[in-house]
Amino acid sequence: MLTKKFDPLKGKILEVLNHEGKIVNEKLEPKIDDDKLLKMYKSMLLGRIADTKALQFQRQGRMLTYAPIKGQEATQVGSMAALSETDWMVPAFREMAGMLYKGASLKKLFLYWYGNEEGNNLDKSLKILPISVPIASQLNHASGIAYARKLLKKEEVVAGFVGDGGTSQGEFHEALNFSAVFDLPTIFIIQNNQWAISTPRSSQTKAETLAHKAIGYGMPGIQVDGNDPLAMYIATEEAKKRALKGDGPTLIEALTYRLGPHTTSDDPTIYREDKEVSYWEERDPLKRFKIYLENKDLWDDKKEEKQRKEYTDFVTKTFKEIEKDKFVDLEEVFNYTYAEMPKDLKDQLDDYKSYLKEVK
Amino acid sequence: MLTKKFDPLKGKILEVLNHEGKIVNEKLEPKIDDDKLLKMYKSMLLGRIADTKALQFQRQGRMLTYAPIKGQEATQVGSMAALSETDWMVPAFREMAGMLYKGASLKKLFLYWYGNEEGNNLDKSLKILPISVPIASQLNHASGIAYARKLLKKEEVVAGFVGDGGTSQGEFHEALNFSAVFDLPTIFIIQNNQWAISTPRSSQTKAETLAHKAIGYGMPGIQVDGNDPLAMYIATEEAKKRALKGDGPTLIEALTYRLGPHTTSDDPTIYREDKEVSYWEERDPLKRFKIYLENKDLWDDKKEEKQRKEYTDFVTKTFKEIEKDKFVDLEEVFNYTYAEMPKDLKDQLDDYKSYLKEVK
Amino acid sequence: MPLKTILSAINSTLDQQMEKDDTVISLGEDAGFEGGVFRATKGLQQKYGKERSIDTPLAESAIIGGALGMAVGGLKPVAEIQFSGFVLPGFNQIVAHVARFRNRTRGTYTLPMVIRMPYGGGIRALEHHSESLESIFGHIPGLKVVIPSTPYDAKGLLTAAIKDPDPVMYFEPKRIYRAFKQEVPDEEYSVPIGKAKVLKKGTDITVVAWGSLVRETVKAMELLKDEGISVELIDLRTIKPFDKETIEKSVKKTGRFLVVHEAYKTFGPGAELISTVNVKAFLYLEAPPTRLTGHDITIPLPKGEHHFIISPERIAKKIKDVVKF
Amino acid sequence: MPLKTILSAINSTLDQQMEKDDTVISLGEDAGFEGGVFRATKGLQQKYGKERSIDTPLAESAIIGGALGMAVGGLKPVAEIQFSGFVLPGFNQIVAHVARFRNRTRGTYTLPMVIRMPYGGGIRALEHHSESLESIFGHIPGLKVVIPSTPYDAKGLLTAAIKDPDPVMYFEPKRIYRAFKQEVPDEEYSVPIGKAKVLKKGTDITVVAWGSLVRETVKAMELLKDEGISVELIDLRTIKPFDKETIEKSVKKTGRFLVVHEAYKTFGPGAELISTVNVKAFLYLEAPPTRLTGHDITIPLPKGEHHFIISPERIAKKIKDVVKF
Ligand SMILES: Cc1ncc(C[n+]2csc(CCOP(=O)(O)OP(=O)(O)O)c2C)c(N)n1
Ligand SMILES: Cc1ncc(C[n+]2csc(CCOP(=O)(O)OP(=O)(O)O)c2C)c(N)n1
Ligand SMILES: [Mg+2]
Ligand SMILES: [Mg+2]
Repeated sequence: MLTKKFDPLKGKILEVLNHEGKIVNEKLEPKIDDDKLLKMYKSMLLGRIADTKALQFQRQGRMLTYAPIKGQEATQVGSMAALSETDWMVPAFREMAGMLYKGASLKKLFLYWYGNEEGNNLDKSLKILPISVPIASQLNHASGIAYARKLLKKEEVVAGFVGDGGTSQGEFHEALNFSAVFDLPTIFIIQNNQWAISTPRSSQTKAETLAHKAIGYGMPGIQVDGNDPLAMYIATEEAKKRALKGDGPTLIEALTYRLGPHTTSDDPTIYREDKEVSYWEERDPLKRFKIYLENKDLWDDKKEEKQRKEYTDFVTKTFKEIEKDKFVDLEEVFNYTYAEMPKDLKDQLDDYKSYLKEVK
Repeated sequence: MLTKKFDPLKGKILEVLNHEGKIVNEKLEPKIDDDKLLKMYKSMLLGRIADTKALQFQRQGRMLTYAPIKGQEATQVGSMAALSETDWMVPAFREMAGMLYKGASLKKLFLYWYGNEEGNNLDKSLKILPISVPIASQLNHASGIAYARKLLKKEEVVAGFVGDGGTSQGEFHEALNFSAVFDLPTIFIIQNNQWAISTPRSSQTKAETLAHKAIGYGMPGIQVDGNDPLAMYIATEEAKKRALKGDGPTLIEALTYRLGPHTTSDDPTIYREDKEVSYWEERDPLKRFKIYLENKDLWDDKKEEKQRKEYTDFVTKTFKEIEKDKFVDLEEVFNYTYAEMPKDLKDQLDDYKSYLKEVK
Repeated sequence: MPLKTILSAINSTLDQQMEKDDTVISLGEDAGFEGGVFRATKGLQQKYGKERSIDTPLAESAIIGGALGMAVGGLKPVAEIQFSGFVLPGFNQIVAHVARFRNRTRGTYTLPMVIRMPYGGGIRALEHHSESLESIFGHIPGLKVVIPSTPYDAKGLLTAAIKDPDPVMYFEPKRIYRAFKQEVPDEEYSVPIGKAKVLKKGTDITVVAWGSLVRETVKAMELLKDEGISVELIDLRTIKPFDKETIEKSVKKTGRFLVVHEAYKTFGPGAELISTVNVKAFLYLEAPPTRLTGHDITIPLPKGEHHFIISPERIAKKIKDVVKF
Repeated sequence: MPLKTILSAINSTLDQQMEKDDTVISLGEDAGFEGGVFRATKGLQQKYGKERSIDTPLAESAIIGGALGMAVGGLKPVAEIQFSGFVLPGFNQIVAHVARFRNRTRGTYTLPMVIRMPYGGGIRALEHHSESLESIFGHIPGLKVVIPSTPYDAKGLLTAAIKDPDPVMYFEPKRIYRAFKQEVPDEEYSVPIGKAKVLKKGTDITVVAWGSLVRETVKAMELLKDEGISVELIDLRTIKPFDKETIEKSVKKTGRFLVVHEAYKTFGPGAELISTVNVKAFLYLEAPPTRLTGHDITIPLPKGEHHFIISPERIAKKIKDVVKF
């Protein structure tokens, strides 16, 4: 068992593909078919390009707040690739690449960052929950879904995401405990990107690693190189197996880094040093995965260039489309409060409509 | 260090005085002077007698809900005895014996169970916070006090109590993390009495022990025989030393048992077996402590009998006094909402007074 | 028809719904094996198993957030909070998520779930066991809030709440849990959410109450029976969305309005009802719409609780005052 | 006198209070080193050290419960919650403890503490960054709730809040954090908690607003300047306990009342003000006391927020409607 072999109490970290693109642990290299490997890489690349463009658009004042994912693509895609279509993803708010891998449309995802609830209206069959802003609260939803699917005898697992900062919240604790108590098929993935806005991981908790926290819930925990998509893949794969066997949840701490700002309204130069950023830039998940694919003859610079151009065009086109979609209809903002609009709310809507008519 | 020597990860439990009254670990026997030993025993005894009487009174319909402490006296008194007068106690609601040791008046404590806020109005110099009903929330107060006293350069520690059930709450998590992050002089004491109302410890968490939870906060944790006052004493003493050195909080899991019902409205026979209760009755903290004192020639049956009678009279007298004190004045229930009563609230009070006058 | 208390009506309704629909489940602290501290869920675990009548860890956010996830995952969870004072640690889940999931996802994810809890004072309880926080939840868009005052309505509203496609907060007036019995049909029926009930017709004053205060108001009317005041008594039953039409119709007839509640006065439920009456029947008002409420003080412990709890005498006096205005 | 925005007035007030009183401290997520996401606490850590300008872990219960403990331990903590939507995980601490400690201990333990947070919509923010929950806190006995609408009051109310022996919730209208500057004296001064301010005298209608809507109402009055309507504008400033006398006096003069708020309508703050006006000035009313409020829907994301946010035009129209009733 990986969680035994890479015991966080012994200071072990699971790595397969190192930052130079070399397999450092051959026995652990997963057998992923070529199509899937390419899909993984492409999702990471699309995520990266969308991220870059989003920041540009935002700087031009054309988009609202956006939470960049740059640097965290492997954590997200590596884990999601280990799941099936029937499995669930319960995101926080910085999981775009994982959502793309799981099939979310780029347009929807960015409709959200453009300030439209429609962006959360992902096709139900994708089994991706909406973005959750209140830190760590989504993990209780992950437990609940896992409970329901298990009771309904579905062979499904639920992956819940949270940040390093999120591990300080009470809801983190309650959710992990709940899942563990009922042996639920949940996989908790901490994207430890080292920062919670301006607060470094070291100020968040004295725990030696975030994986150590698993011990308090009697569940296995493991620290994984989160910039290594293969390590994330096998850690998640094992967690999934355990979950489906009825052996309960797993806590995966993915060591990664947020290369960009917290959100587009954040200036990270205030609180962190360039050399930290460059250290992690060398550990870029895309770089190493590209080398891996090249070594497998699945990828090359030409393909890369072509794909980048294609995605850049696609992203630009998508953003421009979104920009056209100007405002949300008045009815839309009232319609989804309840299945059926109560009379009083209908009256409020009608009042407001008559006001609009009058002032026109 | 005890927390190293009795590592919960290795299945170790700190014991000094076993249930037969024998010292099982001579090196660890604390040097407590005779007066203090007697004070400890007497507090336990007073607690036990008050507890017994309270249940009687309640059964006669003369008292409201009351949360019995029977069986948990050593956990409370052993730990409080290791602290100084200047240290703080932040109780949950089942710590009567500890509060008595620290100087709270029996009358005040039971005024509370008779339904009078005045029961929480303990002399400020005692440094005992009021009873806290919302499970685990008081632990954040413990952290805050510890923060303040440290900043104000006071050489004081804060002991925060919580039950085994309370470890599932988010606030448990947040408080421990907060104290650990700032190296606060806090001591967290879990009274693991095996049950949270009808919910057994095993349904509360999959953690191997509750002391394991310390690891998630990077603080030392230890499992202690909570029915052994000497073990509780030395564990707390060490935690206090560590706290005052600036080395931060400690988590003590006291293994004990609630011999009585959860509260006087609870019927434990519904959910637990007699033989479990008898197992723990053999491990009664008073029994073993009495033997220990007898072996030291500090106590004997005659003293016991005399003391029991004295306390029984004292408790009965106190309860009867409390019963005389009938209802709370109208002003009292309004007066403490703010330092100064806002005009509107004054109007509400006056209105109500005129109503009372009119109907008289 | 069997006679039931509010408590036994709740218990048998849960039983009936769990029997009829495998996706209905119950969860809460001590709510499984022992059937809850009030025994509202008694026998369910024995009948439907541990998986459908769940003893949870002691963690309200996990209960409510977990119930949300269960609803997303295809169940219809009925979560029990031990006392309404202990819903507070789960407040974030209710306000930030439960109330919003439908709107957040434009209807993709909906939450058929119920959060049940005993509420209100008058049972000589410890701190945090007596609060009436209905207006706080009523303020949050996306929630529905119901409060039965009779065994019949307890069943009908709970059935409606479980079948409702949206989350419903179901407050139980624990003071009258076992106060009286009423005939409750065995067959399934719903009391519609959003509809008040005129308990007694009258012409001089409209009095609105809910929960245990309905009973206290009936007692007040007894006290007034020789005074020649004709009271129209409305049991609000649903706090959000509440039934403006029934109130409007009544006040237009009586010209006088009194709302009685135990919740704190300021920014409390009565203020909303009064404001509504103002809009709907201003020109019909013969006296200022009035409220009789809990004082703006923390509800006292038992030795002072009588200063807070609203007696039939006070209600009677207030009715007279308003009629004489 | 220096010109300050609301934000800079808050910042310099914290600085002044921390300078004058060693027991005043500030804590919150990202509130130390970087000075908070809005920079309200900028420079404090650099000046007073990490121990007095604290970066906390990401945990609101710990921040608020911790602040309570600090107050018990002899400090005067000023806790920052990053956005009012994120106070919810700390709701239990506020309602179950902060509001009650004085009463629970019959005055032995008192809590001189402030909980600050930016609130309100209109800044094109993400979900949970725009709520207006003032009436929920106003409903809880033991809390005080203040909202400044100008830099001058921002300083005066914050000073008063820090010096108050009881806990004060201090809501900051972030939409106008930097909207305009005003002369703010350097010396220490307090604006009394519980006192509203008549911003403009008038005779036809009393309009009450607070926070960013004061400014919007002033704009509305501009729009109305040729209509011959004399508006009396009151900035409420304190939500709990609010200033009934000033409102009463005004409504007795004008006979008409409008309250404008962004908080949700039902069980919202306006209902309370209307009910108060009813009691205090019923016989003087020439039109039903009226409210213009946020709709009972979750405040929309930016692409729909304009349907929710209350414009000066809507306020102007409503004023006309009430005056013409
Ligand atoms: C309950 C709550 N408190 C505060 C915030 C404001 N906030 C948004 S993101 C964030 C930091 C999150 O850090 P982390 O969990 O490490 O995730 P990351 O942003 O690094 O992905 C904070 C404090 C929030 N969204 N929810
Ligand atoms: C937040 C909250 N939820 C529920 C309760 C109701 N309640 C009172 S005591 C208790 C069990 C506590 O168990 P534990 O922490 O083990 O303490 P013990 O009673 O055993 O001393 C519960 C659920 C409460 N007081 N507070
Ligand atoms: Mg982070
Ligand atoms: Mg216990």
